[in-house]
Amino acid sequence: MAAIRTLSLMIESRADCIELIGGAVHGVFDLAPLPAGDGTRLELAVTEAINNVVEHAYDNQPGHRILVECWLESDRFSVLVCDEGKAMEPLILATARDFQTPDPADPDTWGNRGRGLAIIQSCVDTVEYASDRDRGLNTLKMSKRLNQSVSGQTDANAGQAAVPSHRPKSQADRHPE
Amino acid sequence: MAAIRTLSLMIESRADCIELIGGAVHGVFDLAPLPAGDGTRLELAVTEAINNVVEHAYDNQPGHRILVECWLESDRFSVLVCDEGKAMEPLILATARDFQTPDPADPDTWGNRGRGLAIIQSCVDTVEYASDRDRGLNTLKMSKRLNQSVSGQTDANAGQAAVPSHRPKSQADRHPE
Amino acid sequence: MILAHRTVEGIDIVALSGRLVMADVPEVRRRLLQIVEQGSGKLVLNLEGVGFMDSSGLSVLVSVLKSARIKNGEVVLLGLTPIVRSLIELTRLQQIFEIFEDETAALARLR
Amino acid sequence: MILAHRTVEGIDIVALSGRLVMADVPEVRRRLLQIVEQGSGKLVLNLEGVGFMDSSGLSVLVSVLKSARIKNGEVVLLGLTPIVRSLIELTRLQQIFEIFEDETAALARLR
Ligand SMILES: Nc1ncnc2c1ncn2[C@@H]1O[C@H](COP(=O)(O)OP(=O)(O)O)[C@@H](O)[C@H]1O
Ligand SMILES: Nc1ncnc2c1ncn2[C@@H]1O[C@H](COP(=O)(O)OP(=O)(O)O)[C@@H](O)[C@H]1O
Repeated sequence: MAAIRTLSLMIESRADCIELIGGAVHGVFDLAPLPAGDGTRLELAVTEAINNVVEHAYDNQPGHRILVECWLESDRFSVLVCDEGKAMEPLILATARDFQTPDPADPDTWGNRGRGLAIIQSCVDTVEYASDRDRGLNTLKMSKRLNQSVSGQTDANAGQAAVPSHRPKSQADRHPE
Repeated sequence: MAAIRTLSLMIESRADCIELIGGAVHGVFDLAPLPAGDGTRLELAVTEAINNVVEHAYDNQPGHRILVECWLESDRFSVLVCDEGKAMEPLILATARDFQTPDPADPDTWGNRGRGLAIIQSCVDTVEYASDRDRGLNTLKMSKRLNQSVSGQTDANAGQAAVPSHRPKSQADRHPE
Repeated sequence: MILAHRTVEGIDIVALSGRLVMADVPEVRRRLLQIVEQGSGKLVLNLEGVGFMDSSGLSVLVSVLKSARIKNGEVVLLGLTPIVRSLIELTRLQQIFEIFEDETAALARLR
Repeated sequence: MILAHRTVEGIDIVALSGRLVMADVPEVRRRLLQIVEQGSGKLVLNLEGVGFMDSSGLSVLVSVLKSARIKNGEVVLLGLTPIVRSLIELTRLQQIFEIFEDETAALARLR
């Protein structure tokens, strides 16, 4: 009964920093002997989630924090992407899988947008979104089941204290809602 | 002139969490097309540094924070490992390369300890240690030169605000000095 | 992201390599649109060296196809890595892009 | 960390695979010391499957060698991956461990 293991990560809301989180999550995933493609798909899901935060939650403005937590359990790998920006409209996530099939004859259906959430949903097993208006914190939680264990192998660290959190405090000034 | 890119990471002071940082740093390093062995050597240096924090700065006690920052520049990859625990004695780092060569005839020279800092020094180009007693924060900084660029390729993100910091505030109660 | 460009019998061949993600999009889009604009509009995009791509990279492919079609050109894709192939299949973009394994076949299609 | 144990003509052969880092040390040390204690003290440690190791993993190797020597046994290493090889060379532990590429040679040494 290994304890859950948590890694917290943070970048600034800049497009050129997004891949640092993607690479880091991929690297953590690779600690476990799992099929190689799985790490890339998780990296893709996390990248799309952070692209959305940079573009939509923070309107492409640098200087804001993007916080990510990886939770490793023996049978599950979860990634939480948190922002202190504009919340996503309810229902968007629920309808994301229904995106338009492009019609070769009609370039208007080819679209440049609206693929990110569908990609996330196809790369992980569960996706949930929650917006805590009091704290001004939005969280997208993605979770992937694991076939093999990635948890620690020894009992040397049983009975830990709670994991310290560096989740941001509410910052109402950055939260237009 | 790409801006420096920063990734901040945090784990709890638990042996089973150490590899989460090692894996993450390895994954970030792998974003750049560099020789594969280099990522493993950087992972080794970071692992040894965090082992030391868990064992020596925090005396194997869980519940404390270990903060790591990766700084990516076009020609350099730096990793800072920060703790709020017991500081390392001055001079230890300076003399770390002079560890004993084991004598096959004398098991007392085989030692079980004192290899971590020497390994770190062999895996990266520069190692510096600083202890800020006012803030109760110790920092080991490791830096590796890169032959190829790992920085962002576009100018789309020039002129950023300063990277927000989640370095811990001074926590004198955790700092016995 | 590295971009290598050559021209064979009026057909532009561009090989992308590295990662094609949001931070690279403005630069890569600009350079590909310029190649389409200045050339015949017939373009082979070799993605063999693209180890990672996200949906913003897909949007570049779509922009380039649109601008090629406007001048009666065509864009075909060559050499998809597993992650790029699954991205394209998931978003059903194989409906609008022809995909080849082999440069000779891709060039024959555009001649 | 996975540990596979078999015995050939009184010589213990243990294959480690996975990562050997500080979190694994108590368990792996305990199991290896038990094998040395209960067996002949002659041990081949196959490290072919060890993709990552740190200095705490080295300390396990040294402990096991010490306990084998106490009962006039010997520990030899087999199949070092690049990172394990550079760890051992850097810390000059090849002075006290014989290293083999081949199981037959390792067994011959201990017979
Ligand atoms: N993190 C987010 N914060 C706020 N709004 C979001 C967020 N993620 C997605 N959205 C909204 O959902 C829509 C669909 O997102 P997505 O499927 O990723 O496609 P795209 O980003 O290309 O528009 C976005 O246009 C935006 O309005
Ligand atoms: N982060 C640290 N904080 C406090 N003391 C440290 C730290 N790192 C190393 N030391 C001191 O330096 C010594 C040598 O460290 P090292 O070379 O890693 O070997 P080992 O950890 O096996 O003793 C340690 O025994 C400890 O006294």
